[in-house]
Amino acid sequence: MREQMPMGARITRITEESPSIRTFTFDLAIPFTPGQFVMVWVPGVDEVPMALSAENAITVQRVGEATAALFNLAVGDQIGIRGPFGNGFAVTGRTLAVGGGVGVAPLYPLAAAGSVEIFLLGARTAADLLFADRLGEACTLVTATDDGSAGHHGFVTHLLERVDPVDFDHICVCGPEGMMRAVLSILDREGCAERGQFALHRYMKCGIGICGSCCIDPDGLRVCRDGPVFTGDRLLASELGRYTRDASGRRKPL
Amino acid sequence: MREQMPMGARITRITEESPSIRTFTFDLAIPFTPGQFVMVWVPGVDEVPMALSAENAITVQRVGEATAALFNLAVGDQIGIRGPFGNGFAVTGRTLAVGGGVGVAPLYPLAAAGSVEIFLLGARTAADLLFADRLGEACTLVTATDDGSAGHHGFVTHLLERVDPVDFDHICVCGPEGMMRAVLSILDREGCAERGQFALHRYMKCGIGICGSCCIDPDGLRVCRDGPVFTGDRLLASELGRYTRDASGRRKPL
Amino acid sequence: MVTLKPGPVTVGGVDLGNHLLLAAGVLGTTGASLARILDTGAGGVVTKSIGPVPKEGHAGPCVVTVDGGVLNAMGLPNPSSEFVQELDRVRGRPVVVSIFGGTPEEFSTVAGWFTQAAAGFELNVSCPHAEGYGAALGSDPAMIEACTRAVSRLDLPTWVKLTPNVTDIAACGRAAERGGATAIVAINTVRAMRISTALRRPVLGNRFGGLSGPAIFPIAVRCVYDLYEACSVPIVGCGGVASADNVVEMMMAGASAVEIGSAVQGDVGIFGTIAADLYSPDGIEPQEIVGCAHA
Amino acid sequence: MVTLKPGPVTVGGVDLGNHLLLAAGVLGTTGASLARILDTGAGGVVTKSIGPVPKEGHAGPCVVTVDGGVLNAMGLPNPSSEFVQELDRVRGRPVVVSIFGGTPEEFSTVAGWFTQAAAGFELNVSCPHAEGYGAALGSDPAMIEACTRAVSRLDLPTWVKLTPNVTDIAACGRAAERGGATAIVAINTVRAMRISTALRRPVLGNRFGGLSGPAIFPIAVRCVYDLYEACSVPIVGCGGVASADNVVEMMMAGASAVEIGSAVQGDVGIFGTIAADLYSPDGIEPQEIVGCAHA
Ligand SMILES: Cc1cc2nc3c(=O)[nH]c(=O)nc-3n(C[C@H](O)[C@H](O)[C@H](O)COP(=O)(O)OP(=O)(O)OC[C@H]3O[C@@H](n4cnc5c(N)ncnc54)[C@H](O)[C@@H]3O)c2cc1C
Ligand SMILES: Cc1cc2nc3c(=O)[nH]c(=O)nc-3n(C[C@H](O)[C@H](O)[C@H](O)COP(=O)(O)OP(=O)(O)OC[C@H]3O[C@@H](n4cnc5c(N)ncnc54)[C@H](O)[C@@H]3O)c2cc1C
Ligand SMILES: Cc1cc2nc3c(=O)[nH]c(=O)nc-3n(C[C@H](O)[C@H](O)[C@H](O)COP(=O)(O)O)c2cc1C
Ligand SMILES: Cc1cc2nc3c(=O)[nH]c(=O)nc-3n(C[C@H](O)[C@H](O)[C@H](O)COP(=O)(O)O)c2cc1C
Ligand code: FES
Ligand code: FES
Repeated sequence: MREQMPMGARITRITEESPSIRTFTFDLAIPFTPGQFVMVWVPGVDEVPMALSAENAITVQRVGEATAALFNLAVGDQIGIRGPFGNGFAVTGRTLAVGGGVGVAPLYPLAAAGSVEIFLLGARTAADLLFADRLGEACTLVTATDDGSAGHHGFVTHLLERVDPVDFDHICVCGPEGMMRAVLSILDREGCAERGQFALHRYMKCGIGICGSCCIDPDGLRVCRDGPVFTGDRLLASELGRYTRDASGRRKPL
Repeated sequence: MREQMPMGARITRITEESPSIRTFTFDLAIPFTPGQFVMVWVPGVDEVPMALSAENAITVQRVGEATAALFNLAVGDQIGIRGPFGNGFAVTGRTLAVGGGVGVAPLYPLAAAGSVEIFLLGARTAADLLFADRLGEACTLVTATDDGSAGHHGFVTHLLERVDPVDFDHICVCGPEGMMRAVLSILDREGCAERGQFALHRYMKCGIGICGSCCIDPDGLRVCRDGPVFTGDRLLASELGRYTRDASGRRKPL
Repeated sequence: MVTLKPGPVTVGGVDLGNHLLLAAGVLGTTGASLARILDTGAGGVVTKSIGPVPKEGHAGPCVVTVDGGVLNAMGLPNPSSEFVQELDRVRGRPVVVSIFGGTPEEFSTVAGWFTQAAAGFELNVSCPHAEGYGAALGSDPAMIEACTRAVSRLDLPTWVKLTPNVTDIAACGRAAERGGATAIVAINTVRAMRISTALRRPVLGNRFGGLSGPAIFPIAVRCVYDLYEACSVPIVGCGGVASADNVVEMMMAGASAVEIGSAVQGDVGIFGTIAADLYSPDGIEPQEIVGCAHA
Repeated sequence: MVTLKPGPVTVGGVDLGNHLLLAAGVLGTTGASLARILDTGAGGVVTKSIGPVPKEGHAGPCVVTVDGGVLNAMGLPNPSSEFVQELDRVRGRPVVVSIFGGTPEEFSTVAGWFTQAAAGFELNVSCPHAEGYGAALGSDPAMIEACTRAVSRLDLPTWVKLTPNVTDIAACGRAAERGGATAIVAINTVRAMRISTALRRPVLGNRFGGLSGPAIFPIAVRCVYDLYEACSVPIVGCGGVASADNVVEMMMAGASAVEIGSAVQGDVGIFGTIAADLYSPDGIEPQEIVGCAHA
């Protein structure tokens, strides 16, 4: 077994992306495939999974203890990084991206690499539209907000009615679980579930496929290792959008 | 650290070379440089160092417990082999070999490979001249016996007076310690000690350069790892021919 | 290499499809995951250790890979009684339920939940990093005996998993046997720690944890060998097994079956991989090699 | 990586050239070999363990390399009192003489031979594979205390080397401290065994032995960390150290110096190699990192 202790990473820049989302740039470049994630160790607090939004950055939404502790760090502070882990997106032809909330983080480097043709971007309000400026430069950007403060007034899934998913070889998706299930249903209806690539979130403790905390029903796939990106056909019968499991392994309805 | 457990080797042939020397051929081919040795495990008895006399054979003189136990084995029996260990001979140009007793074992594969021009071979009596036939085919063979029963009557070192060591790029030597010291003295006298390559014997327990049982004075060189082959210049001031150490590390005069 | 004749095997009262089981706490949190491992060639599976109340486990990092092994301090996260429903998915299959508690009574309470769902129990008296549980009990032979007795009374196969972090593991094995163990499992992880030199603090959230993987294989073989001399119930070898040859070696040391955990990290299909190497129709009778290195 | 300011250091009463010592029993059988290691950059050396009578050691195989480590059962071969003359070669240099015995009296007899030649003693109460010696004594705190006292009375620095093969190494450390130890060395090898599946028998002549090398590094770090919390004398870390970063990690766990054994297998010049990475003129004060992971 190859040693993979957390690497020490010093924060070099903190960018406020929205009121609740910040990008932490650090002094470490991690070669990665967009969609791959790292385990981020906030010393003395916890270690949590975060997609790489660049080879030297993570983009974090503040939701609880570990993310709050991250938000308390300043430039010059150190965190620990293990990874990259997981498979990442695999695209070759025409690619549509669908991102919601902080789920845009793993999709952004895909777009930045020029691999995305159209990006459907959603958020609650205009202020929460993540990476909108830079995405607009990298590809065709179509936005939606729940409150109508920017772009389409409504869910990002509605935007999917405007483009024909069947025109694309890949539909890469990351966002809130309900949104991902809704996208999957649309793809399934259009008969192209297998073109969907969904980046999932589950409770992760090891990141390397041994502890079992991130396994999804009914196939026992490990989100950290077999995923986090799965094609839609493998998720049709899955727990996605229905329930998840907490740190103890108990099921929580979504 | 790379795992190197003893390999199981089944004896496929036992050749009686002389009343006290037998070659054990086994079903395992070990890529090696002539002069390298293996640790031979006689199950239930001991593990002892033996030069490879071929990639699948050792040639053993019966001297004590482990070698006697080896002599009690039959074709089909299993031994364990670790190795090859040590450096082996390094020859490029004209090579003279000087072998005495069972010390011929590591020199034979050098000659068999066509690397030896002249081989000076010594033993107590004609019956003990090891590999004489095959050496005669591989190179120019000159023999000596202590009792005069074959070749020159006297020590193999006397034969060195007939060839001029300075004509050779390498003088590869293995045999009883007194003989090796005598050869070294001659080379030193001729001013070419550094052309001598002496395959030493010391008490060996690990074979991999960590236990220290085979270290020689005054430089603490490890015969198993830095050797067993040393050039003569590195041995001039050494314990060679003067004393050795037993299994406990106590010095024993030679 | 030796190959074995394939076929079902019964170890300590549990009927297994072959000699290879998934070790406790590795990919054993959901029924689906256990089913997956059974489907890829395991002869049996041991679940995540289940305790008297739900536990979230230690703060992260919980796992790091180190030279030749895995270091973990999960802290026994588990859904407690809710785990019963997970096992619907693997009903009737060779599932050993790993349980833990802080007292003999807690062991028996937890075991009671699973009497319908379990092919047998494995008592975790050996986790080295859960305060008040695991090895906190398992280094005291009297406590091992009491916990074992509390569960073996239920008349289901009762395996007891021991810690190597004791002066005398044979004494622990004998205690389990006295308590009615039908098999002994050896070993749990070896007490260990790593420090991040970059961050100047222990790398695990719990500071210390347990070492598993190839690094501990020689330690596990030694424990199995010692227990085989000391005990008469079957022994299940665990610790660092990663190849068919390792399985054979464990069996020669005295194991009637083996558990495999960390090796799923390199290959989640490790059970199928090993089974393909280990078994062949013209293989020898497995019983022939169990303990043969003691001859 | 952290680098340290170079310079001499005193640990447990012994003056060393740097923080790196050769571990006992590794290339320590002759004065010439000890001198060679000192010349290649070690700040001190510990000799082969010397006992009351000459011993040939166990029958071979005595050593095999395994995945991530070395397994050995040398059986404490040693020339006994004749070793005194070997030390002429290294007179005045930082040589710690490792000694063993079966009783406190034997410890004190052996130590007595070396009062002129030794910069200090290291008591081997921890070899896991020598019947009646080593760990046979070293798992009993009272015996550790008695042996330590028997040697510390001679008023030379007295280091005590502990075995990890106990339930509670901190209790052993405290016992050594009570007996007058000036430093504690942790750890000796971890009890282990391998079996040759080809030959169907334990591979070591002595059947079982001790594991060293990278495989045990996390175990050693853990022991050092525990001892640092339990004891107030300096700790010398030993077990699996193979790089400058490992040295730093051991020091952060609480070690004031480290011993290195198995790593000479890959590179006999390992001391020079590590020293070149570890020390630099603008490095920090070593004392700053000793035990810093306890903060
Ligand atoms: C593969 C993957 C990539 C992710 N990428 C990003 C990202 O780029 N940006 C981002 O902001 N968030 C990302 N997340 C989610 C992020 O891990 C959680 O928001 C974070 O762990 C919350 O930690 P906390 O202590 O602040 O929250 P807590 O108060 O501990 O919990 C709040 C919620 O966060 C989730 N969570 C907590 N701990 C974990 C954990 N160890 N593993 C998974 N989920 C957890 C749970 O749903 C929990 O209910 C990703 C998650 C996964 C699995
Ligand atoms: C590098 C090397 C290559 C060798 N090659 C050959 C060879 O090709 N053929 C051959 O017949 N002999 C060879 N020997 C010598 C051989 O190892 C000994 O003859 C053998 O170990 C004797 O073992 P025993 O138990 O029969 O004798 P014992 O009764 O144990 O001892 C007799 C003498 O053999 C020597 N010896 C014993 N054990 C060892 C040991 N572990 N290491 C080194 N010497 C030992 C000692 O000098 C001892 O006094 C070689 C030795 C070395 C170091
Ligand atoms: C991530 C992880 C979690 C573990 N959880 C448990 C557990 O809950 N109960 C238990 O008895 N052992 C647990 N163990 C120990 C394993 O079951 C096993 O004894 C140990 O890992 C040695 O086997 P291996 O080297 O094959 O992994 C765990 C091990 C790991 C690596
Ligand atoms: C071949 C060998 C011989 C050893 N002999 C001794 C010994 O005589 N006395 C002792 O206290 N420790 C002895 N040890 C243990 C080492 O000193 C050290 O504690 C152990 O090897 C761990 O360190 P390492 O991983 O750096 O090798 C020996 C170890 C090896 C590998
Ligand atoms: S987080 Fe442990 S298996 Fe996925
Ligand atoms: S035999 Fe051990 S160092 Fe040479």
